[in-house]
Amino acid sequence: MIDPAWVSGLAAILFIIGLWGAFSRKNAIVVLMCIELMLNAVNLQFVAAATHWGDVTGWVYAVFAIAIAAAEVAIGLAIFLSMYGQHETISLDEVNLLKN
Amino acid sequence: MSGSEIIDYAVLIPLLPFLAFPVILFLGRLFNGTPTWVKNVKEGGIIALVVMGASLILALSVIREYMNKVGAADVFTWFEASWWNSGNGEITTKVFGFGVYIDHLTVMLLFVAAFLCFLINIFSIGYMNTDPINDNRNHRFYAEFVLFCSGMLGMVLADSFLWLFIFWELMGLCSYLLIGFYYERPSAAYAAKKAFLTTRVGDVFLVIGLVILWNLFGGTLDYDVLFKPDNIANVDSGELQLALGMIFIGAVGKSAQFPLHVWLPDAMEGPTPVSALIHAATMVNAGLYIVARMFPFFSAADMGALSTLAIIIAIIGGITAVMAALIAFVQMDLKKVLAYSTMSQLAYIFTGLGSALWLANNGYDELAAFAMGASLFHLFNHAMAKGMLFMASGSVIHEMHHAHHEVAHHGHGDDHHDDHHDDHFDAQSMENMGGLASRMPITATAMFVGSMSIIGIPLIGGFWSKEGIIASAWKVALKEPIFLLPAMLILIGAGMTGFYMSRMWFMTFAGKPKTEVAEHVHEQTPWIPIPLVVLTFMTLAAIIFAGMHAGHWLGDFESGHYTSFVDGIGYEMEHVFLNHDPFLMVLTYVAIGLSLVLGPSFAMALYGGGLDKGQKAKPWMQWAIDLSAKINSKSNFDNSAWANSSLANSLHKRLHFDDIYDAAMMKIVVGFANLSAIFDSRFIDGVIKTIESTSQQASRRLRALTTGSARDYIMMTAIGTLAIFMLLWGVA
Amino acid sequence: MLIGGLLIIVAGLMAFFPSLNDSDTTVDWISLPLVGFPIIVSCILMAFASQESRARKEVIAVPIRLFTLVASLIPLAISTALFFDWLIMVDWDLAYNEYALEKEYVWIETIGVSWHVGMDGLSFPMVWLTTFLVPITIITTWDEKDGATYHPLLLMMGGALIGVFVALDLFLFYVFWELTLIPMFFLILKWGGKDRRYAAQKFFIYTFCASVIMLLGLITLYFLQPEGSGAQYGTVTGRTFDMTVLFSNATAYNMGDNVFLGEDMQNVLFAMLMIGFLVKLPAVPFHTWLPDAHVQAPTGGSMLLAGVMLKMGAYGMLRIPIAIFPDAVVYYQDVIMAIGLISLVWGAIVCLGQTNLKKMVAYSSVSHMGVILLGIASMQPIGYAAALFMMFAHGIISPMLFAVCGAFKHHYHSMEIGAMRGMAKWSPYLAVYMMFAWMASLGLPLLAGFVAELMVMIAFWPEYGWWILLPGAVLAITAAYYLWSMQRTIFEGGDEGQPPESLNGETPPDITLTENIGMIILAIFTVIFGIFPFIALGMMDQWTVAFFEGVFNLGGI
Amino acid sequence: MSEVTMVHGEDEFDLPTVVEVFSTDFWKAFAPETILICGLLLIFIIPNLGNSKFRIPLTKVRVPWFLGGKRFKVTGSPAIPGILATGTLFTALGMMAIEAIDGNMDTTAVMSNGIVILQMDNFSRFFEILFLAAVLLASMASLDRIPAHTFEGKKSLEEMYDNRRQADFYILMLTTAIGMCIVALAQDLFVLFVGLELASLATYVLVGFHKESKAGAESGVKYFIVGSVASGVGLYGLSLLYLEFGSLQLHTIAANWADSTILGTIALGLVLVGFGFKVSAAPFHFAAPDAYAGANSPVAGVLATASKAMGMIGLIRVLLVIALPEAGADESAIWLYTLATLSVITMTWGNVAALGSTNPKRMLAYSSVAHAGYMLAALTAVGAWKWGEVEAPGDYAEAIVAAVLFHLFVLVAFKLGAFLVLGLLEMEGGASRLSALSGLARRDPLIGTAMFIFMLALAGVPPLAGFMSKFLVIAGIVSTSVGELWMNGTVSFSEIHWVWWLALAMFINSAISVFYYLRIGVVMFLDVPEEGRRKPLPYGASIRMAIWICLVATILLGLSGDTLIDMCYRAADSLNLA
Repeated sequence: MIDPAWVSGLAAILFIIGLWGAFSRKNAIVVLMCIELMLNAVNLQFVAAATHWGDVTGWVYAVFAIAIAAAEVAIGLAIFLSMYGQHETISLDEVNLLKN
Repeated sequence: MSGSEIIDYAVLIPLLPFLAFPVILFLGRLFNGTPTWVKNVKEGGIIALVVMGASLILALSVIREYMNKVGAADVFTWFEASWWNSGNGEITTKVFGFGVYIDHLTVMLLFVAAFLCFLINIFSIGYMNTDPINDNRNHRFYAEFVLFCSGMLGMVLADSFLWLFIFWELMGLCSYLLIGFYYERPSAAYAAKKAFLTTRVGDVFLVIGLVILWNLFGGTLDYDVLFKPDNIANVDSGELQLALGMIFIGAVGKSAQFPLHVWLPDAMEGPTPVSALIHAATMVNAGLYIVARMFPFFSAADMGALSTLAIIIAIIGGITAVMAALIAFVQMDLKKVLAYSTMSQLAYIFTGLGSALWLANNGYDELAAFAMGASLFHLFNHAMAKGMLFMASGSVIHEMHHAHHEVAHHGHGDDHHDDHHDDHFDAQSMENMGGLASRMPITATAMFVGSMSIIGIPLIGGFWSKEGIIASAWKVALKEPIFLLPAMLILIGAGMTGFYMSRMWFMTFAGKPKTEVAEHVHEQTPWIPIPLVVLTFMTLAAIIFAGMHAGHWLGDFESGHYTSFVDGIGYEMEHVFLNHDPFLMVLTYVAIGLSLVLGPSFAMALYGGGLDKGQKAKPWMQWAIDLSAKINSKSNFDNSAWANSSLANSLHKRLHFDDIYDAAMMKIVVGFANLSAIFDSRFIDGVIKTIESTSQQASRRLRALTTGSARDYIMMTAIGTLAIFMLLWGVA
Repeated sequence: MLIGGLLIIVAGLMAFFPSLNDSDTTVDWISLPLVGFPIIVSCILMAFASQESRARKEVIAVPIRLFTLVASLIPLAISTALFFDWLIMVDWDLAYNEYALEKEYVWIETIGVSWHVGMDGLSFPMVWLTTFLVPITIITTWDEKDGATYHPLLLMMGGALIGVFVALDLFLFYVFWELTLIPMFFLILKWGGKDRRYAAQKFFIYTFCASVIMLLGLITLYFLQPEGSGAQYGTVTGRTFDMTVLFSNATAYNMGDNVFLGEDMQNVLFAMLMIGFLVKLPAVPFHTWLPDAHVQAPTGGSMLLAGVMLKMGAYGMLRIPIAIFPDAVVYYQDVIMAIGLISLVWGAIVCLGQTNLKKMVAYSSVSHMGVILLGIASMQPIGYAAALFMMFAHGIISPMLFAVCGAFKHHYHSMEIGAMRGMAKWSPYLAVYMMFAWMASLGLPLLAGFVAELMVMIAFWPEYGWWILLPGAVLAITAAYYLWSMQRTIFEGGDEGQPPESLNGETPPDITLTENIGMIILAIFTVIFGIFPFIALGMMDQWTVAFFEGVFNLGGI
Repeated sequence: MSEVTMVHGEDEFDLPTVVEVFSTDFWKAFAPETILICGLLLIFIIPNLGNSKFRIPLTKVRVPWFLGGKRFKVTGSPAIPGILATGTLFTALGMMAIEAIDGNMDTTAVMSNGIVILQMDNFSRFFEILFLAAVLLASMASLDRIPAHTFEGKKSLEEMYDNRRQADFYILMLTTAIGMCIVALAQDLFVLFVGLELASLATYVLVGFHKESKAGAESGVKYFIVGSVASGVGLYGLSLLYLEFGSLQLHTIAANWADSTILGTIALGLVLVGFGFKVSAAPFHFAAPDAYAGANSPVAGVLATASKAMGMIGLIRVLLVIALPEAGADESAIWLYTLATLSVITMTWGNVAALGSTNPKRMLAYSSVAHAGYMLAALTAVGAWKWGEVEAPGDYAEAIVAAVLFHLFVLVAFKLGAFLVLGLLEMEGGASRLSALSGLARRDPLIGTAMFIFMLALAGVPPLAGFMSKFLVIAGIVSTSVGELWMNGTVSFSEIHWVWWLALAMFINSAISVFYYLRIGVVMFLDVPEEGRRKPLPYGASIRMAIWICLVATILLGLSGDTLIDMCYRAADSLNLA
């Protein structure tokens, strides 16, 4: 069995990649994917920790987290759609009417 | 003091005029222009006259009662305040009250003030109410006039330096109002401001002096406490000298002595009764009064501890005496000559007081008493004479106005009142007068007598006191060499007095009329001659007062009294021109010679001359006119070199004092003030404004970070996360 | 009829005399009649007026004004009755930390806040002054536009100011302290001059900034007090905002060589509290809000601002920091003196450089407020009494100064010195009032301002000696700028006078009847308190003696 | 009241009554929340009621089914969802309030498999009341703000849009409320986060609700993206906590916190970010101004009040319940400097940025950032006290927490009130320029005065609620910094704890803030209304009513906050800090 520490490390790397991607990419969809990556890191972490502790709650947490991620994707895509309807772009840099 | 004595009513003397002030003002506002008000009440003049008469009667009864003793009465408590004594840690409540205090000094000044105020009031009714320029505002004059009198009377009667100061300031206010009576004239406005401000500078020092005194004497300014020799001996005489010095600066301002003398000549912008009031009867005497009040300090303080101050007083007096006389040489304005003469004569009194104080402080009590007496007697004589002179000059000016009006009326035939302001005829300039002796006999007589009194013609008025002052000064000079300076100066001044007073009289009354107007002058205004006549007799009666040993009584009323007229005259004579000390005796005759012979002779030579054909003055003046005509024609004295010299030039400019003060005020003080105002708004307020603008700028910068791009926001979140890690890590 | 009604009210109040000074009295003469009533009435009137249309507003302005005037006369009647009570009937001989008409109600019990009001020799003159000035202000500015809200705001201002003076609870004090800002803010904002937007905000923010620092000091002080139990103490904090408790704690602790809270803490807290008060006073260099506020404020606002609001600063100083931290006062004595002298001299000098009449008068207020600081720095009962009397006298004189400025502006549409010459010709009444007010302000004897200046100088000398030349010089400078401005307005102008250009050739009018009434009342009282200063000074002296005995442990004990 | 004090002194607390999920006691205890869920379901169902019939299969019998078909006139009215939502919220709030206002609540914990999921106590009830009050006011206001049009006469596109979205809007509102309630009740950090996500997801949609406008769509996107990242970071922190402690139960973590490794600290930092976004602490606040500006005003008001309070619950739970060092430990909490720095940066940033802002909604957003800073400062002070030296450290902590709760509560009154006034202005056009407010006092004196009073309250001018709250917060900070020094008799200034300077920073900041709050007043009272805004304001009975409620609360809670302070103290007490 893989040592949970390795999994945690992977989760950490995934998380950092996700975070990095979130502010380095312009495309809203890609950013959303990065956020999903972060949430996936969370899931991985939960699962690893649950294994580490031998505690079933962690798996439950992971399932919940997946559900949250799914809801987030659904809502996010809907919001992006409406943004596209108005701004006709999904580049986050170009959507900057509101500032200062 | 028991309740029924007259002194309990003494407070009414200043109170009546004080209360009359609002009454006249209010009634005047109400009835202005109605026939009754103008004709019967003389626009308030009668009310003022009644009030002043009542005050005079009261004053006379008080004087009669208290001729030879000290009286005091508490009238009311102004306020109380508590004082913490750091020495014993106790808090005591001090009373700032008003009361009446009467001694010889009070009595003398009370008489002068009440008497002259009454006479000037009579004069004013004649002078003010017949001048069309005063239409509809005479009630203001009378209201301010009574307030002024109230100030003077109150100051004299007050029982503490505090209330002395309060009335003193009241007079300052009234002089401001009265000098600025013709408010529409810029020159009057300027003169009023100048008078108030200059005296205010002195007053500031006076207040400081009083504050020091208050602290020195453990919390009181009452004469009762201050004049107790024990109390005086207990205080630090160094600080006492400083306090008295400060008070003296106040007196310098009020009595228009060098270097705060600049306001007085300008104060002639006021109506002539005001000039008479300020420069003769009241205000300028206040300064003398307060210096005379210091006498007990000098006699009770440590021997010689206060002599520096006495010397300073005398020197200031000496300098002013000569300086004012010099400037008076070149004045052409009748009233200005009198103004400078006032300055000069007051300076004499200051020198005399300085001598008296020096003598008192150095243990020469007898001599001090005489010097004091002489000084105060001179104050009396000068007040009477100068009051008369001013009223006489007022009479001249008034009649000149009338005459000018008549001439102008005949000349143009159509116009009414307006024209006599428009053309620039100066009714006060002596260059427009001449030969009035026959046309205005009463006025000329009064002026004649007054001038003689001021010059010090033997046996008339000022002679008795003036020679006494000179003698006293020299007596000190023999003991204290530095006193030679003032003594010498006033000796020279005696001769100069003789010159400028004679010059004034001869230019005005002798010779031929210099203008057409002067030919038409004649005495016609009612009320005006009354005070002139009264005062002529008062001036001539100085010998009687001398006989009543006024000089001695004023100086030292507690010791022995001379019982007979002869004794009195003898005492005065002895000190005046029959001095035991041969040096002093010679000196006296030099002084008499200077003032009697040299001064008038020069004046006659330069300005004398006979009257028109057919005009004849009264016999007691005619001889002088004839004499002057003779001297004038005999001498070939040419003074044009003098008249055009740079000295004369600067004398015309009053020795540049006004220019220097104006420059100092406008350039330095106002300049600094303007700079300060700029500094205040640019820098002090600028700091606030900078804070404001900086924060706005910071706000702009900070909001620029909110770029509008969601990516940047995420980046900031990430950076924030990192920062939190750093901070946590730093602590852990 | 109005006057008759008032007389009846006063007479009715007189009937209560014997019970008025009784601290057990069941009648609360302060809370509702003096504080609550004006504020509530004005709120109702303004709410009422705000619902009317623009056209109707002009119509209802007259009854609202009248009503406001009557409403403002009621507190005046009460406080005057109390004044007479003090003067004639009973001697309110109060020791330190004793108050007349004291009333206490629990307000916010969790943190120990109570509605605690009472008056002593420090506050009572100011309360009377406020009740006196509000109707005067209303009368003087009778013609102000939009009177339906203007006059109620003045009334509200009065209520809030009285609240400051009667509060015996730190929290309550602060609440009223800030409440006074709001009506004044609106007075400047809506009725002010051209730069009113800037001036109103500056006024509000500047003083607010200072008072929050003061509040921090108060809160720190609150928590440094010992815990206690009792009705005044907070149920959860265990501390109290009650000033009387605070004072008695401090006094008890300060006895002997002890120092309440320790010297270091005293000095810090004292400085924090003083900042708030010094800005309000205002003292140089915190004064720059004042000229802006005054120049822009409407006449009524200026009158109350200069008349009472500035005194809040001096009142607060004497009421709180000085009473609690006597050792800090000694520690900072020279600093206070220096600030006072700087204010005095700087204010006067800047006055001399002004060309705007109102600005000059505003700076003269700065100068006069410096006198109060000198009185405090003198550490003499007479100096403190002088500070109190200065507050009182300046409270009567400065409204008159501003009333004159306001009338000048109102009738001649200009504020420049020298725009008009020979005012005495056109407008004799205004000229007389101007001269009177100016003379009173420059400290002419027998007018109210002189007494305080004299007393301060007397108290000043033993502590600071020849520095007295500076206040002396200021006396002369004050005379200089006042005389200078009079020379260029009242005097001169030749026989025809010189009306200001801003009138475009119209004949300058004299002042209106209401302005005349307002100013003459002020003038009369200036004279009354100048000739009979003991009326007010008596209680002030009593208070200072009690204060010195209680706070500084001096004198009788 | 006196009882409560006694409880502090004796340092004892009630043991919770434990109930199982869905047991009878559970329903009793959670009746208000149940009503909310029922209301939510009703909004789903009632607007869809119609005359449709259901044919029983294989028969010709048609049974009325009522769902779908032609809608009934009453139930089909577009106004129904709003009324339903408001009514539901009102009922739930009423039930809670009656329970909570006087008397100590029983503490009820919900257990499932040995895990305490939810706990009902004074603290959670207090916040529930707060959330429901905020959402209730917002939904009341929205009744007019998003007006429901009857379908008679002409139909404009906008009206169509409005009507179509009525149900959506109020469903989201209620969802937000439910999510927030879960946050308040949660005893498990993960449950707390689930609730947070529930509320957040609903608010993302609410913010972007005006998808017809560019600003609406944009604000939704930004708020969503940044919010998701923040919650992702927070969740990751939770997973690390779980890794460290093996449980996300609050009490378990709190008990083991003292032994935690560096991992715990890292996790704490990450969780701070997650909640920091919710309270809009700098530098996580960037999306907030944009979101407020794009959202419609009542929603922005909810974000600024309820949503912030939700974040605050998280912070209190994490920092004060979990990470607070034990009483008697000699050190201060490890997050002390972090939070102090954060608080000063936040309040200064918020105020300075607001100084020059010309959009009233953005200005209010920045001001809400500043208020977050104040509350963070207060929380810092709780951690600051050297717990070993005072007799009853819990009292100090409690005082500050109570002050924070008070502040959060009264924010609902005046901050939401201010947003509602802007909402009233939005009914006749935008409210995103300062000039929109110009002349408001002249157009409608009462509304103008109300707005001015809200501004004064925000600035902290007595005697309004805003002053009381700021006062209490500062008093709390000062009381911890001063502690029991008074017992020494003499105190040196250097003995006072440095958190005192946070109080000074707060004061300086609130002094700065006066500038921009006052500017609103100046604009309202001085300026001339802009073109097109000369007429009187639109009427809007319910939004006005909501504004009046806010106004009355602002004034009353300032004049006499005793009841609320008591409530806050009880709530803080039930955290059992000590």
